[in-house]
Amino acid sequence: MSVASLSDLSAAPPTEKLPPVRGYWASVGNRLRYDYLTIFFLSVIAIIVVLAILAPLIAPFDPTKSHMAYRLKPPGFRNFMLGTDELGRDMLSRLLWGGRTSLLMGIFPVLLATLVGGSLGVAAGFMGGRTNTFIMRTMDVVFAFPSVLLAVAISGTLGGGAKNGMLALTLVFIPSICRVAESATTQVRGLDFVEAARASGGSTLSIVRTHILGNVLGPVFIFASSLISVSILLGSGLSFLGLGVEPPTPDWGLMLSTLRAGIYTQPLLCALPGAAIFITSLSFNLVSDGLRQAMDVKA
Amino acid sequence: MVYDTHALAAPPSPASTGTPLVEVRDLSVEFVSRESTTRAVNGVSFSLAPGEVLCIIGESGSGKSVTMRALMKLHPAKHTRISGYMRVADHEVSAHSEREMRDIRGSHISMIFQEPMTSLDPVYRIGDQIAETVVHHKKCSRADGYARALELLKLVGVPSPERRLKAYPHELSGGLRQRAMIAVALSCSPTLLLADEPTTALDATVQIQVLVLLRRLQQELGMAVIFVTHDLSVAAQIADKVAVMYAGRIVEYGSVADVLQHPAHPYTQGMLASTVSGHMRGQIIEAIPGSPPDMRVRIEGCSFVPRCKSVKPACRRGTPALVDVLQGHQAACANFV
Amino acid sequence: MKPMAERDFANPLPINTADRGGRQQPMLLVQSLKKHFPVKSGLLQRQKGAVRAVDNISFSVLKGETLGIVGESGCGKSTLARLLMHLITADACTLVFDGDPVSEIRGITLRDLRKNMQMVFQDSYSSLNPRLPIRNTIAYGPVVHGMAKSDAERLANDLLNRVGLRSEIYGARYPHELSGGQKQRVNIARALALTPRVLILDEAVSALDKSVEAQVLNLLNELKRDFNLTYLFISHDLNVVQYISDRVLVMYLGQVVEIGPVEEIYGNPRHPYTRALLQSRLSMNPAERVTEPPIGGDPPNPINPPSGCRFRTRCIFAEGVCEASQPTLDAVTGDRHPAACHMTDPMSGHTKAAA
Amino acid sequence: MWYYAARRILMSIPIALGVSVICYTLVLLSPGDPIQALLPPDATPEEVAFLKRAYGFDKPIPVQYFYWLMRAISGDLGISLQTNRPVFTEVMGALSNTIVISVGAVLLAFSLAFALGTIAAYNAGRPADKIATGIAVVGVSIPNYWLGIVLVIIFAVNLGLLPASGMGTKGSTNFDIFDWEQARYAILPILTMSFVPLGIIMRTTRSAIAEILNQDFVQMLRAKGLGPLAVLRHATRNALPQVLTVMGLQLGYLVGGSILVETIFAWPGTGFLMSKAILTRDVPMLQGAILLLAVTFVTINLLVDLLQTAVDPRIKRA
Repeated sequence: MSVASLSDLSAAPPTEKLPPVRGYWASVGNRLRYDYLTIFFLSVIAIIVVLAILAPLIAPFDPTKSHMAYRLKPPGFRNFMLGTDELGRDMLSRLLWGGRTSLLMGIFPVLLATLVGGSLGVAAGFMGGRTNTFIMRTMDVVFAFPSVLLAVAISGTLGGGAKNGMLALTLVFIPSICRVAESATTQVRGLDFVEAARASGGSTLSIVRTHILGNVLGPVFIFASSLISVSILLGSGLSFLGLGVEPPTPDWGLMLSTLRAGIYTQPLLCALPGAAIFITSLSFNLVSDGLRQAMDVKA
Repeated sequence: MVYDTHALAAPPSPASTGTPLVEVRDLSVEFVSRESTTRAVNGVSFSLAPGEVLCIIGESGSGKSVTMRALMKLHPAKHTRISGYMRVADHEVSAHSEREMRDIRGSHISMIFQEPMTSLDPVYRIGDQIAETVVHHKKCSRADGYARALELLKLVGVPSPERRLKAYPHELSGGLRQRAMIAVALSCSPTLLLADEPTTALDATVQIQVLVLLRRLQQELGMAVIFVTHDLSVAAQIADKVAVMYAGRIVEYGSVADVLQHPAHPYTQGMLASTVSGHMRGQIIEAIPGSPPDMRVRIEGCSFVPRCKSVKPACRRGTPALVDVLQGHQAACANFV
Repeated sequence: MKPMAERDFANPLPINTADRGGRQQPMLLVQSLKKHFPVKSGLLQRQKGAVRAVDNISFSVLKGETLGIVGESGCGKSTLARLLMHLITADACTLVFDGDPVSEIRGITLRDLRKNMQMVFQDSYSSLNPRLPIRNTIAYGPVVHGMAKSDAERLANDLLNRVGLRSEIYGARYPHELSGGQKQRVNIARALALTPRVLILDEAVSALDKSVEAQVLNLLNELKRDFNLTYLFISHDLNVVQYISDRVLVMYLGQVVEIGPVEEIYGNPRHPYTRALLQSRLSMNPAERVTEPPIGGDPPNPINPPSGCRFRTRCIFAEGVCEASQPTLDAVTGDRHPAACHMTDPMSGHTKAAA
Repeated sequence: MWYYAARRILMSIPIALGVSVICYTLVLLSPGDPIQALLPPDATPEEVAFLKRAYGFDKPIPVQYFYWLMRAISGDLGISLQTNRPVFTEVMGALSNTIVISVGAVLLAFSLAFALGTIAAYNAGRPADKIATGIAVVGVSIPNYWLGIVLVIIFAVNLGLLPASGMGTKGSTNFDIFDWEQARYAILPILTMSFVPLGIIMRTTRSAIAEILNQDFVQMLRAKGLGPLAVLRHATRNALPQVLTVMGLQLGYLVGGSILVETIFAWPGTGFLMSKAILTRDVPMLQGAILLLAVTFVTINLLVDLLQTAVDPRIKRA
């Protein structure tokens, strides 16, 4: 028995072939590799981002320079590949430059809100009790405003401008991210491995860092990625109402609003910025869905 | 404790007519996904006389539940490949369409599950869930369905049945829920009852109540039962015949007394040896080493080889077939060929 | 069946030998442990009752023994484990660890208690962190207690080897790549990493297949001897408890109904509930079939349990006295096999009370 | 259950109070002196001081808030700077118009989304599912202020079938949705508004039903011999509470967030009102509209929660 003992104990026979070790993120990446739809839209986003970054280099005209003689011209008119707007500015250049503001309005508020809302949510979820009640009830109050209304209310009273607009969007997203983080944390906190870590004498901070964050970041990340598209829509909506970016800075929402006057003469021009918003928002949505599916690995 | 030593000698029943009620030949079930193919059941054959109780014993992943669900064609058609011949009474299940199966399920063949909490619809009353089945199969009125439901709750020994008819599943205790599920299954007097570990989730004192109830109902109603379990002592309590499954195959088959008291296959012997009892105190249990094989990998030869203590060269050559060890007691092991 | 063999190891792991009170000093002394979970309802969420999960429990655990704790679901055995580990706070309790009162000014601190007492959870999807390689999971405890990371990882490797998982193959793996039995070995290794003297095993083998359960039980027996451990073994499986325990404690609805040496409990049960529980075990012999269930009904809801003896609603011997007064466990002092039943107390007034 | 309902109603009071605090704070933070708006530019310091006292602006802020809250509860939300009429009457008048198109949009979206979501869940992974989820993702990705414009271009400008904007000659005071001449004006706004809730309700329905179809009791239902329709009946009944919650939220979002669509269609609802108030910096009007809309949103959520307790037997805590 003494010789055979170790092999008896061994949970796996030595002949067994084991698949390679693969961590969670590696297996997510592996699943994404075969999701062609997500890869396609991920590359669409990449192209939009690159175009927006390179706008100063590739835009054929100054986006704010008016050509008063050529107002509301159709695509392909002279050198204006996509036509001109109501002040005779080059549509293509404005679309390229507008992408910068729209993407910024889409991504920055979500990032900031994830940081703030995520930390609040993890804190509320892990501490529980009074801290939880205080944080979550405060969030409920902010949550009691429909998101469009809250964004309009904040930037409407504070006054327009890109900065106030982004601040408004950040405040709009904090409560929902906080809720997601809180519920994920509360769920993880009750699991046996967290109990085991507490039984090992781990401090709060060390447990959160080693055991909670890794399990909470996933759901928060998925949720936040789905908000980018909402943020783009809302941000452009604010500009559309005159509450976001101020003219003459090019922005898709603002372009849509000013081109509305021309729908009877050049309906296609008005469709362009809207289509840009739509495609960007759709791509972010589909990539977020793809991520959600890839990250839904049963452990 | 009262022992009924006559229970074993009991059911000669219609079995003497010769034709078995259930016949399964060479059943295989594979689950196909993009990444892999899981060969859950590999060529299972057995038959069952009317009024007989067959226990399929095996550990998790041995294919015992899959076999049973295949008999009812409950697996989602999209990812499942089923081959082989299955017949229950005069219904050739293997040839039936989904629509034809719907008439058989719940009437000729019915099934009870392991978890009564999750197996009953949480937002419908117990009475509705029983009556629904009766109305569906017997095409009777809802009032008749409810009358039958009340009758059934009495039959399965639910106290104050009138009140329980109106209860939601979460308002009942675990034992009562399991009784309610049995009532659903018996509502159309099936000739074959499939039971998937129906007592595993219950407490010991409740488990025995349900086992005694099931055996009483089986004898009173003359049903045949296929009972899936991982617990050898549950099988000892209820089975006439026993089939031991390992890695998707039946490795031993015979009467309950033969298999449990004179196990032939090394796996069955190992299972019995590793089942703990009090008089082993202070001794090392003769555990089967290792763990069951990964069903996604095709194995050459006997799939028990990596864990077996008596391996011969022949074991690695081909899959052993079930052969008679004694009259009516078969084992699939190269040692008996 | 082979006798237990003596073995020596390639990796001698540290054994905690910090014995303070000597052999006779109980390892763990639990007095009047109580935990009620409030049940709130109504308009203002006033407390309307309580789940009496653990209701005034006292017992001791001797050095080097295995104390088995049995009972049905909802009897409070898992709450008991978490209370002992101080994972939930008790309403009332005196806990003495090897002569040192816990969490008092002059006693042993909670941190030290947790170093000396560890817990193995039931194997479930939640017992291991899915985002952490198992080596890091095992090394976590020692690192928290100040061990250098590289030393902790070496220790984790040694422990993995010791529980039968080759560290070079399994160390870097994630829990979802392991089978149930392998995960449970990791859970055990994690508990051992702090070189505890007491292990609380909460349904540690219940979710495993029989053949794997046997392997883990063997492992537990070996580890107990090699690391000089004391076990609290919580399970609903009477056979397993009988196999592994030296003494057994039977719980019903948050209370201890009987406690005693294993042969006494199994050979000569004194409480009707223990008898019913033992009779509910199924025989492996098909010729011995039970025709009459030993008791009927489910265990009652632990919210507002029955008055007097909690078992009386299911007990065939229940009389007026059982409803009127609650039997106590220490009816006969100095008894090494007490039972909380009026029938065991000659003074109780129960007609069947032993004279 | 009644206790639960009463508790739920009590719980919404602090939320409503919190909402009022936020509304009040927003105005405090807004640039410019509120007094300035009420005064002629050449007012003397005495006149300024008099008005400050008259409006209570000399008191500490919590006291001012308390006065304001008391006035708000009694329905006094101040006077619009633009129209010189009470804000309360203006907003309430507009609210009914908003509710007409919001309810229309939610009913349209809900019936379509629930059906599509159920079909998608039942055919998970098949083409029907992919088409339905495709529609849903387009619904949530499309900027509805742009969709509105596109619909106007198609149906009003090119085809001339429907009016492009406004509410018709009879105006906003007594709008009758059952009169075709008037209902025509509501069609494009309702259609535009229904896209987002369509996508969201459908996603929720699909995931809720798909999850339920994976549960054990569905195996049991199939083992009882029930056909797909009966199984789906059980599944939808189980999914209903969850879907109702989302539907209620969407209705609230539409009532509160109709500003973009109403601006495009010049539909005289609360959103249009707010849009005008923003342009003219009519702060009392903006504040009053925000407060009333948020309170409406809280009320709708409350009603939906109460409805949920009625349809879900599992919520029965005494």
